[in-house]
Formats: sequence, C-alpha cells, structure tokens
Amino acid sequence: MSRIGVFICHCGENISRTVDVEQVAQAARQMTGVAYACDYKYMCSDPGQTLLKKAVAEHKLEGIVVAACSPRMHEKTFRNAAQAAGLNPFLCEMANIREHCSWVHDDRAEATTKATDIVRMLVERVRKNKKLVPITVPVTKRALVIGGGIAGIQAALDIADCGHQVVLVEREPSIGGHMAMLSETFPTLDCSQCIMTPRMVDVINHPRITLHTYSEIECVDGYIGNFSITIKKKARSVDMAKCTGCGVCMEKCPQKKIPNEFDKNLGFRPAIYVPFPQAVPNTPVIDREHCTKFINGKCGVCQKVCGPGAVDYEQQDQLVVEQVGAIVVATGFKLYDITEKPKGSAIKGYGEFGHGKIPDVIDGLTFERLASASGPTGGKIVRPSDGKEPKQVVFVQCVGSRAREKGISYCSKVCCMYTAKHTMLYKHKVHDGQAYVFFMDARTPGKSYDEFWRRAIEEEEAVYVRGMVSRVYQKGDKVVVMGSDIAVGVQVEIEADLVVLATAIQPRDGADTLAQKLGISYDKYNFYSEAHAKLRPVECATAGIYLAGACQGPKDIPDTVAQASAAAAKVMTLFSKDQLEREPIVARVNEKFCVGCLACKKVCAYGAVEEKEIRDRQGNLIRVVAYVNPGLCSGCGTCQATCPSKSVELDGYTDEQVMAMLDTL
Amino acid sequence: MNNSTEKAEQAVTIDISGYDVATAEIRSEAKRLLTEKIVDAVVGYQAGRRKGSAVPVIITDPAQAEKLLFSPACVNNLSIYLTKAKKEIRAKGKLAVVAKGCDLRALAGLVGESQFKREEVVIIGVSCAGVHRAGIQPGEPLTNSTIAKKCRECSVHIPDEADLVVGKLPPLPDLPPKEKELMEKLDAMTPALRWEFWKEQFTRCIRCLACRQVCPFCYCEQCLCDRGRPQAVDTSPRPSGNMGWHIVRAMHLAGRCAGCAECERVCPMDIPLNLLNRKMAEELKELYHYEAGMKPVEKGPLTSYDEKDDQSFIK
Amino acid sequence: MKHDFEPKIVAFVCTWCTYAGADLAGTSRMIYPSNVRVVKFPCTGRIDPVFILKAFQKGADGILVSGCHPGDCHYMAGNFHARRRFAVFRKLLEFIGVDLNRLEFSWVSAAEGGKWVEIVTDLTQKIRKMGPLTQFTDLADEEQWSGALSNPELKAVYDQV
Amino acid sequence: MALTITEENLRKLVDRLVKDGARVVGPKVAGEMTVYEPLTSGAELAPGTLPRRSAKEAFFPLSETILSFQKGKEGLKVEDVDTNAFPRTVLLGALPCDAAAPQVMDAVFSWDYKDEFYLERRRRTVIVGLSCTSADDSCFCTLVGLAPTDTMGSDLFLTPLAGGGYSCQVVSDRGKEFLAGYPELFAEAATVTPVPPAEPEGTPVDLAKVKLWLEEHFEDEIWEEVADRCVGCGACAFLCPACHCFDIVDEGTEQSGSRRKNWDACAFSKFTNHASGHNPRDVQNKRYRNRFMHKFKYYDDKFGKTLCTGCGRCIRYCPVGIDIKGILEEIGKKALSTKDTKGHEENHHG
Amino acid sequence: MSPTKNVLNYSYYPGCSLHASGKEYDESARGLFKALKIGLQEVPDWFCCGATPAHNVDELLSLALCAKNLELADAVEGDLAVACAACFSRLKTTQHKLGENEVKRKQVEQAIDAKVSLDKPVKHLLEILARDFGLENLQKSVKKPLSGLKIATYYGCLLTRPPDVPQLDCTEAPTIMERVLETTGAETVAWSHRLECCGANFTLSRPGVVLKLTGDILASAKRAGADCLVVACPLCHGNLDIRQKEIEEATGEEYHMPVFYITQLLALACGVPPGKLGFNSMIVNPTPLLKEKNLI
Repeated sequence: MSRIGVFICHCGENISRTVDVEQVAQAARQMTGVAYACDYKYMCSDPGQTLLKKAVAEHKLEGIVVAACSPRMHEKTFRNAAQAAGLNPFLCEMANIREHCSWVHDDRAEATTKATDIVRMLVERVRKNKKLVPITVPVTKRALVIGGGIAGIQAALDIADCGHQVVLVEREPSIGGHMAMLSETFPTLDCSQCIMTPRMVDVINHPRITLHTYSEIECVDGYIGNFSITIKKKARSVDMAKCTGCGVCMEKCPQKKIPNEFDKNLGFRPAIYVPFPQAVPNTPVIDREHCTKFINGKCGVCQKVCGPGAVDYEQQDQLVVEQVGAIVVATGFKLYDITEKPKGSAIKGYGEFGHGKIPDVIDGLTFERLASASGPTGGKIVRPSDGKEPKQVVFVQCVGSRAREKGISYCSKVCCMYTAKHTMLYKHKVHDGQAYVFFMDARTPGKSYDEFWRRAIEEEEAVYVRGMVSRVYQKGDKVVVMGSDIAVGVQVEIEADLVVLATAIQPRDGADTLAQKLGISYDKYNFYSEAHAKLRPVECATAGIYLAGACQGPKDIPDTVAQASAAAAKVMTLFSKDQLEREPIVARVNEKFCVGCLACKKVCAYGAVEEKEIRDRQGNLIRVVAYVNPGLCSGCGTCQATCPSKSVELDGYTDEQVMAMLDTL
Repeated sequence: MNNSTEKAEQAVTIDISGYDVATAEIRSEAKRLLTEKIVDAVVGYQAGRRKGSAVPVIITDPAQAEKLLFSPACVNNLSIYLTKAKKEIRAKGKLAVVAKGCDLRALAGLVGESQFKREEVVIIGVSCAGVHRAGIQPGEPLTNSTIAKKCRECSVHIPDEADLVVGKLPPLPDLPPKEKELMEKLDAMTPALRWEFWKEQFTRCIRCLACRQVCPFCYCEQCLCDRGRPQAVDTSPRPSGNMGWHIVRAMHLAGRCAGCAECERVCPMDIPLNLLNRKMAEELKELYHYEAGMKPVEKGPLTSYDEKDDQSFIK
Repeated sequence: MKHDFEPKIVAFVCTWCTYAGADLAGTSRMIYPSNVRVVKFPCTGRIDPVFILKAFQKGADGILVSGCHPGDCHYMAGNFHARRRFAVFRKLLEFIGVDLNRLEFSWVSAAEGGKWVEIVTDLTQKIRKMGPLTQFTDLADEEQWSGALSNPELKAVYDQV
Repeated sequence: MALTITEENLRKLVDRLVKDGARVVGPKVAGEMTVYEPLTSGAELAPGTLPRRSAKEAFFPLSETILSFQKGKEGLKVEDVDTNAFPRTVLLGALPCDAAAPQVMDAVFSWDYKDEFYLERRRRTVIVGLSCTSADDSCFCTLVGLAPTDTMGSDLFLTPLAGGGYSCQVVSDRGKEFLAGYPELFAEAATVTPVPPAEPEGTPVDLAKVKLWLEEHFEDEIWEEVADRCVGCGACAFLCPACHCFDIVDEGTEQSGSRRKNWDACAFSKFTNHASGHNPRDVQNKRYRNRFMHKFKYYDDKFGKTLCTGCGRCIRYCPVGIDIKGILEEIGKKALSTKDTKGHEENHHG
Repeated sequence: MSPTKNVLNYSYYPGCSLHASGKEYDESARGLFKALKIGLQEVPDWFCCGATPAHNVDELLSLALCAKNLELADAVEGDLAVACAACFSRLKTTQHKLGENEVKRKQVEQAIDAKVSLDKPVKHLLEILARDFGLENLQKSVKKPLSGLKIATYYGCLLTRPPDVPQLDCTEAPTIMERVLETTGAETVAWSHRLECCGANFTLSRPGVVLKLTGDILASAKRAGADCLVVACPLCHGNLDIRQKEIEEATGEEYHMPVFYITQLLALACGVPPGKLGFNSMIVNPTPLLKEKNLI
C-alpha cells in the first residue's frame, strides 16, 4: 500500500500548543508510502472531514492516518468519513498524539519527536492493514423464553407484541409461576390473580406465541442468531386439541387425596388435575405416579366420562426442535427448604426449628396459599395441624438469608416487604389476632415501600421485635418461639399458634444443569451471571442469551417485570436487523497450516472455536482443523498468542501489523 | 561431553540383561499384532549397520518382526513418527509404537493435543534402565559414563500407562544428577554471565534444525521461524537470529516438553538445549504444580488458568 | 531537563483498561516522561512473547506490559492466560540472562490514570539509571563462531556441558 | 629426495602467515570438539582428528551478507560486498576427504552462473592437505574412489612421519609458488618413513554401476525402507563437505537491512515448497532419495564427478542413524547384476 | 490390667471432673468398656484441659494446655477417647485452630517447646460406641435390657457445637444418644430442651440463672413423660442432679428425676454389677426408679 494520507489535527490548540504540527506533517511527507500529509485546526469538524474526503479522491489515497485524539474518541467518526470517501473503514487508523502526547508532555521538542514517532508507527501499521468487511450472521427472528412465570410472560408478550415469533417453555402444567400462588401483592395489596390472569390469557391467545407447558429444555445447540433448541414435551395423557376444559374428569376421579404441590400440600387434588383454577392452558394433566390406571391398570374413569374423548393414556413424551435467534432465561426461584442441606453449607438445614417437623411452622408461600381466596382454605388463615384460627402468629425474618454458616450470605430482598404484607393480611382476616415479627433490620427501598411497612406497624399493630430467633419447639398444641429482643436486652419467649418463616430465595433446582446446556455461567449459589453487574445486567456473556427475573438474583415483581421488558428490548435490538452485523475484528484460522492441536479452542473463553473436519471428495477424513465461528468470536486474540505456528490470525491485530509497528522503534 | 570430574565418580556398569528379555517380548508382541491385523505397522528399533547401533524402523510384515530389538542404543523418541509432521507413517494405518518412559510422556502429551486418539495406537512400553548419551560409539556397555544425563535422574523407568510393559528392570545405581548440578551452577551465575554462556552456545548453532525435527511437539505445518511475512525470528544462522530462535522454541515447548532430551542429543554442535526446557518445566512445577505425566491431560498449564495464580511479579 | 541517555520504552497495553487509563492521564493533564511508545492490543491475552523479544532486539531499553486487573477483563479470561504466559516467559528470559528489571508487568484500570503515570515515570527513571540495553543490539552485529571464552568460571561450566 | 617440515616449523609457518595478514584456517580445539577455524597462532593447530564441521566453510560460509541497503533522505543506497577484500587464505591440515571437496564443488559454482563469492575465495586459498591416519567405521573414502593419502584438491600434501614432523609433497604449481615463500622452514630428507595411513573398512564400490542402477530405480521400495525414518533436519547437509545448496533471504526492515546467503538443505520440507503450496517432494523419503541421487547420479550426469568424499560425518551425526555407507554398499551389490544398457562411458573422477 | 484379646484399644483422657465430682462417669465408663472388651489406657500424667475459664482468660494458655495433653497422648497407642463434653470440645477446638492457623501453631510449639501433633484422632465415648464399636455389637452385648425405662437424652450446649469442630453429629438435631440408648431396649422421649444450656459455671456465680434454665429443662422432660435424664457431661449432671431439690422448692414442682451418665445405664445393661456404678453417690436417689423397673 503506497498512497497513504496523513492528517494532523491541531485540536484547536490542545495539540498544536506543545506539538509542532507543521513539522510532524513535514516529517510525515518523507515517510515511505505517504502520498499526502497536511494539518488542520479541527479534523473532526465537518470542514475537517470534508477536507479528508476531498484529499482521498484527489490523491487517490489507499490508507489514512489521522493524528489527533484517542481512537476511543473519534475512530468511529473518521472511519465513517473514510467509508463515505469510498475507502474501506479499516484502512483508517488514528495516531493518539493528544492524550498520549501533547497533553502529557510539556517540552515542545520532545513532544514533536514523540508525535512524529507515533505517526510513523501508525503509518507502518496502516500499510499492513487489510480491507475488512463487517461479519454478518443471519438472525432467526424467533425468540425462546424459558420459564412461564411473570418474567417469562412479560418478556414473551413484549417480544410478540413487537411482531416476532416467541416460543414459551414452562416446566409446570400451567404458566403463572410463583406469582400465581400469591394472594395479594405489595405495596398496593392488589390481588395477584387479578393482575396476572389477564396476562396469562394474553399469552395463550397471542397469535405469535407458541406455548409448550409441562415441557423442559432437552438441549441447546448453535449460537447467537442461530440456536436450535430441543424441547421435551412430557406426556400430559390429555389431548390438548380435544379437551374443552369442562373439568368433569377432575370431579369424577376417584383419587381425591393427593397433596397439591401448588397449594404447598395443604389442599388436595385428584390424579387428573389442573394446578389451580385459573390455570393456563386450562387442560388437565394426569399425575402418572398417583393415578391407579398407571399403577395397576384398573380405573380409567376419566377416559369414560370425558365427552370429547380427550384422555389418552398411550401418549408418550415428545421431542420438539425449535429454531430461534435469541433466548430469554426466566426460570425464577424456589424458597430455601429448612430440611435441606444447601450447597456449600457446613450443616444441614435448620435443626433449631425442628427441621420443618413441627406442622404449624410454615414458609411464606404456604401462608400465601392460606391467605389466597382460591387457596385450599378459601382465604381463611388456619393452623395446618388442627385447622383452628391462630390467635398469635410469629413471623421470623432472614431464615437462611444473610446466614453465612448456612451457605447463603446474601439478602433475599423481598422478605421484609412480604412479611409486612402477611401481618396485614392476617390482621384483615383475624381482627383479634396478634402478629409478632422477629427481624434484624427492615429493607424496604422500593416506591411507597417504607410507607407500606410503617402502616403494618402503626395501623395493623404488628409487633416488630428486633432480634433473632434461637429455637422453635412444640409445647403441647402451642409452638414456643425463643428469641431475643436486643432493643430491650432480654430473652423473649412467645407461645404462638402459627410460625411463618421468611425463608431465603434460591435459584430453581436444576439451574446449573440448564446453565451448562445453555453454556452460560452461574455463581456459587447457582444464580445466573450477568455480563456486567451495572452496565449489562440483562445480558449473558454468551452472546444472544438474556436474563430476566429471580434466576439472575432475588428481586420483587416490579424489578422482575422491568428486567423482563429490558431483556425483550435487547432481543428486539438483535432482531432489528436481518443480519447481525459484528465488528470484523474476529479471528480466522489458516486451515492449510493448522495442525489441529486445538490449543486455541482450550483458551477461548467464548467457545467460539469448533473442530472442523476436512474431507476429500470421497468423504474420507483428511484431517481435523480448528474453525472460529465469527458469530461468537469477540476478538480478544488470546488464541493467536497461544498458537505456536500463528495459524489463527486476529483480523485488525495481525502479527504483520504489530511487527511493522515494532520495526519503527 | 564427558570431562575430567567424571573420573572421580567410581565406574558403575548397569546390567542390561533385562533388555534382551524386552527384545524377545517386543518381537513376539510385534509379530502377534501384525499377524492378527491388530495394527498395520509397528514403529520400533532395529540394528543399524554399525555393530551395536540401533535405528528407528517401521515394519509392516510380521516376518520382519524378528529384526526388532531394544538396547542402550535405542535413544530415539519414536513418538515423532505419530504426529501430523510424518503423514506418510500415519498413512500406513493403525500403529504400534515401542516407547520408553520418557517417550510415553511425549505420547501422552500428543494425545492431549489431539494429534491421535489413545485407542488408535498400541503402546509397547519398555522398562528402561537408561540409554547412551550423545557421542558414544555404538556397542559400548551402559555405564555411569556412557549413560545419558536424563537417565541419571529418570523417574519413569516403568512406563505403566502403556498397553503392555516388556523387559525387566535391573537394580538401578544411584547416579549423581549431573544436569541438576549444572542447572544450579547456571542459576548461581549473575544474569550477565549467563548471557555470555548462552550467547556462546547459540553462536555455535548452525540452524540445522535437528532439535526441531526430532522434537515430538514441533509438528507445526509451518514453523513460526520459517515465516517471512512477518519475520518474527531472523532465519539466517547468525547469533542474533539463533538467540531469537532458541528463545521462541523454549517458550513454545513450555508446559508440553516431555523431557526426552532428544534435542540435546542430536545437536551436532553439542548445545545443552535440554537445560532450557528443564528450566521451563521447573518453573511450571513450582508455579502451577504441573509435571509432564504419563496420562494425557485435557489442558496443559499454559492453555488453562486459575483465578488464584501467583501475580507477585505484577505491580 | 534532558539527560545524556534517554531510554527507549515500549508499552504493550490492552485497549479497554490501560490504554483508557493512559487517556485519562491525558485528560487530567498529568505530565510524565516522553520515552514511552504505546502499542495497543484488544487484550493482554493477545500480547505474544515474540513481540517482547522483537522489541528488545529492535533496541528497546525497557518494556512494560499492562492490562486489566484480574476479573475486569473485557474478554473475561484474556488477562488470566496472559498472567501465566508472562510468569513463565520472564523466567525464561531471566535464565537466558536478561535483567528482569527491564521488563515490567502491571494492572492499570481505565480509572487509574495516576497509576499509569507513576509506573511509566518510575520505569523511565529506573532504566535511565541502568543505562542502555546493549545485549540484544550488540548481538546483531556479531558474526558466527566467536570461540573465544574469556571468563574462566564460564569456561568451567562450558566444559562441563 | 623428499621435502619435510618439523611440527615446530609448521607452527612457525602458521605464525608467519598470520603475521603476513593471511587467514589461516585449520583444525583447532574449541571446548570439546575440533573445528576448522581461523587460527590466531600456530599453537592452536591441532591436526589429526576429523573436525566436526567440514572445511567448505573456508569458501562457502554458513551465512554471508551479499549486499546491504539503506533508505535515506536521498532514496535507496545499496552497498555491494567488495570481493577483492577477501583475505588471502591458507587451508592448513585439511584431511583428504575435506581437501577433495572444493575441487568437486568448483564445477557447480562456475557453471552457468559464476559465484564470485565462492570463486574469489577459492582463487585466494592454498590448500595444504594432510594424510589421514585414523578412520572409524563411518569413514568410507575408499568406497567413493578416494583414499586416506589422496592428494586430490590439495596444493601441498603433508604426510605425518613416524619420527614426528611431516613430509611435504608439491601437488600443484600454486603449491610450488606458496612453498617458494617459506623455503627456510622446509628441509630435505633422503628417506622418510610415513606413519601408516588409515584403512577404512569396505571394498570400493563401482560408482558407474551404481549410477546405472539409480537410473532404473527412481521408484523403489529401498527409499522407503531406508529413509522413512528420516526426520528432515539439515545436519547431514550442513556437515557435509560437498553439499553446497543455499538460500537467499532479506533481513532487517524496509528502511535498512541486508541480503544474506545462508546454507539450505534438500532435507527441509520447505526446500521444494512451491508458492502454490504444491511440494513435488512432499514425503521425507523422497527428499533423502534426492540427496543420494544428487551425490551419486545427478552431479555425475552434469559434471562427471561424485559429490561425496566419504568423510562419514552424515553417518555420525544423523539423529536417526541413516547410514549412507550401508546404502551405498547395498546398492553397490544390487548394481553389480545390472547390465550397462545405455552405453555410458567409464568416468567418475576426472 | 492387661486386657485380654481386645477388639479395640484407645488411649483415654478422663479430665479433672472424672477424678472428682464426676467419679461415677469414670467408673461406669471403665466398667462398660471392660465389659465390651475395649482397651482404655489412661494417658500418664495428663493435666487439666482448661475447660471454659482458660480460653476466656488467655487463648494461648488454653491451646497450649490441650496441645501438651495431645503430645502426652501421642505416647499411648490408639485414638484418644474422651468422656467429658468440655474436654472433648477443648481438645477438638485446639486441633481445629492449630491446624488452620500457622501463627498460633508456632506460638504454641514455642510454649510447650515440642512439635504439636494434630493427627491423633480425638473421639467422644459416644462416637466410639456408635461408630467404631458399632450399634449392632452394642446390642449383642446387652445382657439386661432396660425395657420400660423412659429416658430424656440431654446433650447440653457444648457436645455438638460449634458446627464444624466436634463433628460428632448434626449440630442442631443430633440423634447419637438416642441411637446408642435404643440398643439397650430403653425408650427415649422426644422433648424440646435436649440442646438448651443448663447454665454451666453460672452455678457458682449466678445460681438464679441455673435454677431458671435447669428448671425449664426438667419441666420440659417431665412434660415429655420421661422417667430420668441421661447426660454426657459432668457439669450438666451437676446442675441437673445437685440443684434438683432447690428447683423443686423454687418452682413448687415435684420432679424426682434421677440424672444418669449414659455410661452408667449402658454398663448396667451390659451386666456390670450395679454396686460398681456409683448409683449411691447421686443426689437424686435412682434406686427406687431402678427397682420399680426391676433393673437392680
């Protein structure tokens, strides 16, 4: 390349004050390969860029060096200008003679010499630059949303409303997730079914959302824009097309006494069941473990009574493959179970609370089901042991959360608020009841959150005891809660009728296996890791995969919905163009020289290097070489530095360019 | 490469009767493998023209199995015939290879670098008490003065990861580690003196590239030092280019070298190249507890990392 | 003020952290010696030991390699691989006989303009005191086979090989 | 009457030559090996054992700058090497297998292109051969028509005498001229009893028959059998007194640098690598076949000489023990049975 | 006494109480182990483990005391058996702390000028019976089953805490004593105060606290219908047994609940003659209960 233009900027007088720009231009004209060199007061200004474009045409320039500010400032500007002038943008480089030279050296002669050296270095570099064309990766404009809770529903609706196809996969027989279990939600106490069910109906009715319930992700292949997802649809034993949702089968099913997981085993359900009345889709599922037909082949009542003949015992699990361009992970959370031994904890669950053996010690979600109008008790707060109305209820905060020795050192963020809500719900239902809350400190940072918490204390007269609970034990039909009240400095014993533990929020079971299938990273608690804690909270480091809701970390419904819409927005930016355009600074393998030692694959943090078989026309294998997937490569170059024979080369930072710069020393 | 101090060390002859046992077992095993078509070729050693010498051989016909042998002259690391650089040998089909302990470490390294799959190769391991060092007339007995430096400090006499281990190990003499002493002397020197030492060594290098061609891990299709654009390392055998060449070679073998010290043996100018690889091996052992082993590892020390790696040298 | 010997310092830096740190030093108008020449890379993971060797051969008197703090790497693991690579490479250079004070490594984040200035200034002063690095440049003028060993101690080791 | 020179006078001769500004290249001990190197004083002379590297370096050095260039203010400046500045050289103490080689190589260096660098050094060198008294089982000069006492290529030829000192035989007029310069160092002796010369094992091989055999056996499984083990390094070519291939490469930067002529070897895989990537000799045994053919056929076809003096260095230093002596003997036996079908006239060493 | 063919052999660290107020614990332990043919070789001239006061005053002292005991115990063959919960806790904490903290280890080694030996396993009697000896063997060696006896097992606060030091059993819900006692046919009741503190040393400085805490324990055991309490720590035994009269006066409740050491009942079940088990030196006379259950 022998016709290079060097444009030296005064930057007002930021550069020309300490660097003799004319002298640098003069020196530049002598450099090999430089056909034109000039200096101008404001290169980045409009006249400056016009000057550049004119010079390219007039002097038939093949490469440009703009000696001005840092490339981190105006590289884009000048590359666009070069492109406008008909030049490949990657043949334009910036020589940083402002931040790295004029601003940091005060001796004029030294600064001018250094500026000339920097220009010479960049001229040599440009002479070795190659034309690069942005990488285009086709994008399948279809999104996959994993998890049908409020996060998944919100993301799916946003993307679908924007005109794109969405595949929503939910593990349970119905979407709704944990929010569907809640009675009323803070801080407005509006009933969660009322605000959520319409959204669930929108999902089932949405023309562009394909819903797979009672299904799980079997495996994930491909990369951003080109994922291929294998989904295992577990057999419902009911044909969804025929079923009208009349519910006769559920009434007639002889099996009545199966504990309903949705109601935290308080209520019961038949073998053929729908988790809760407002379930979407409203098609029942046969629980094959408890259904007598599957246990010993007898019964079959549901098939007989089913008008449309939708019940089909022969139905098998099915594998469905969906092609998608982006994935939103919204798998939600589960509550810490005091009988389990959490990962990384030295000891097993909460022995001091009797390991959950005391029937009247329940967790937050169970209280929600008790308080919920569509719950097993129709909204009446009763003691699970004898069904009586509890007159004294003790709420215990931070059970598992902020407890390092239990292996969970983080705060679960939402328990302070929902416990305050629980005291209110209890007060509304049992007017003469008294709620006690053992807490360390109340964390109520949201909008009108603290006012809600103050209301629980001042108006609903909940007694907040600042202190921890050391032991809960059964005493007769009472449940004694031994704790301390550190404000007063005494031991406190409360003989309560019901104890509600605000247990910690943890990721769903199997979160780590799903992460391995997706190839995304997760932290030591199995929460999924975002690409950057502050600046990229809804993206994964793995391109094309986004996060929404509690699977990324404990959060309440407002934050979850906000994050879901943010993730949807990210998906929409990805889908805004047919081709995914990416900076062409990616690695390429020279398949002639690659000997397939795959060292590059071992050091690639993005899994961008694959094995590629080279076969002759008859199809027999000649050799295996490395192949860099331009869609995934982020251009760090570690592979080239690791490859002994430099058979893999990072465009834009090739060895030839670097050596050319070093030759000018 | 012997010198006066060695006379002080009392002469010890190593009983190599076990090698004849190995020779017989290799022959029968090679014949079996070839006749039963388990492998298509056996890479082993056979007698050279000069009495007592041994050269690598690739036999395909069972009748030739009688020519195979194992003796102190079997110094070559036969794993070089299994890499991509020797396509014609691999083209013969499924191979069996005779391997000493140090050779087996190279084979394990090559499997780790996907050069061949472990099940594709039958490895006939030989319990080896030691082989000759460079410059020894073939046919001389194996004594403390004719044994190779690497064998004096060998820790892999029995290649237990091989498919079959032949031969019988004699009682092994405890020989003072000459190479370790040399390393200590070099480490004790000042950097300037060490520079003089290596400058002197590399000035003699004639760039015959024997060290590269016998190294099992130098199987690149095009070596960095053969490249013209850019010329990372000067190709002409002048001191500056030689210095660059040997530094790049040592760096490329760091964490891969199996310590078979063939590079040092074949150097016609007697340059102690194994010292470089040994220094790299010692550093990697100290820094990342890595040692070239008999079992292939998925990632070597320089293709993996640990959050808690030492960074005391970084400001 | 001019010194009789002005060292030539080459700095290999990653663009996301140290280059940005140097930019910050610029925007904060911090003054430091002008001996350093910066070569920009996407990541320290891309910096190949051959570049360090080439820079020394081209007459660099001091070399600085700097990038993101562990954990900050824009590419997640580039600096971890670089850390291991340079830990081993500097041991090789030390064994060959290069004075490691000539080769410095540091983590400079985009917010540490001050630290960049401090490191460059200290390095320049240190190298100024140490004088020019002649090892590699002298070697370039030598023809083959000197065959002449002056130092007796060296001769002893040499013979023992 | 035979001319003789004592050991001491020979060393004095070296001192005198060095003082006269001549470059005296002779066998000297460095570290643990003997090499042909410029001597600084007579004391360094250590004749007898075959040096590790061959004597060709006196005329055809390992690496040689043939021009250097500098881009300055006034454009490109190119500096040639002044071959007249080459020093007057005396190659002293070259054993017959080293002394004979230059004469063989003269043919190729003065063929269609006159290689001034080589030829100028040849013109300015006097070769003082030394009869060989010790051979090991790798030596095979007798197999290729030479002998431990062969004066081919030497201008003067010293033969070690039983009582010490050497008898000196004038072979060429250049030798006579050189001798005239230092008459006082030589003496006359009636009878001399030379030290018995070395007897390398092996009976001479009929090279003409070998050449014929080679013509028919370009494709023969002997190459695979013999050279599949070759690893493709340059040790044999670089140590061989007769190998003369070289490669030209530019070094430095576009601003300043030099063009260098370095040794090359046909064993290297890159040697016949075409720009297109095609490599006619893609497999290692083909490359070794080329080496053998060049030495015992191609060079003979062109220049009527055998490009091998039987010094045995390539046998001693081959990493995988390829033994050219064994191959030559084997082919020699096979060649005996082939008839002279093409009617080549009898010549191998002119 | 040189034990005839012994199944297991242990070195034994009794601790100060077992030579004084906790005499019956030591005698019954020796009797039991003799009956089960487990060798118990007392560590020659052992000395005090420092219990709670030492580590409150000077941690280095408490660690050095235990380190010295461990060094002495090294001379005796077999793992170190410990009966008293406090000694067990101190020895285990020493091994844990010195194993983790290099600086402290050097200080202690300087104090006792000997190398600290941390690898000798320290085991509580319960661990030996339940794990090494095995519950099935224990069941086989029962000669006189304690059927009909309702026992409230009392662990106290020290035996299983802090979580990762004693590693005897689950910290908050241990079952080792229940499992051991059930092999004798006795019945153990479920009650709430198994791991509540009995007030320990406050028995001297603030007896009121002990009365309250021990009172709750006795009340809870009575509520659960237990005939007696079983402990594995001389200090808990002291508070529950000696103070029982005062508690009855203070609370007006009737308890008469004998407090046995676990080794006393096990030895009785394994056929050791009652006379050797120190029943007569307990404040709350156990004989009526034992007679009623015709165990003596």
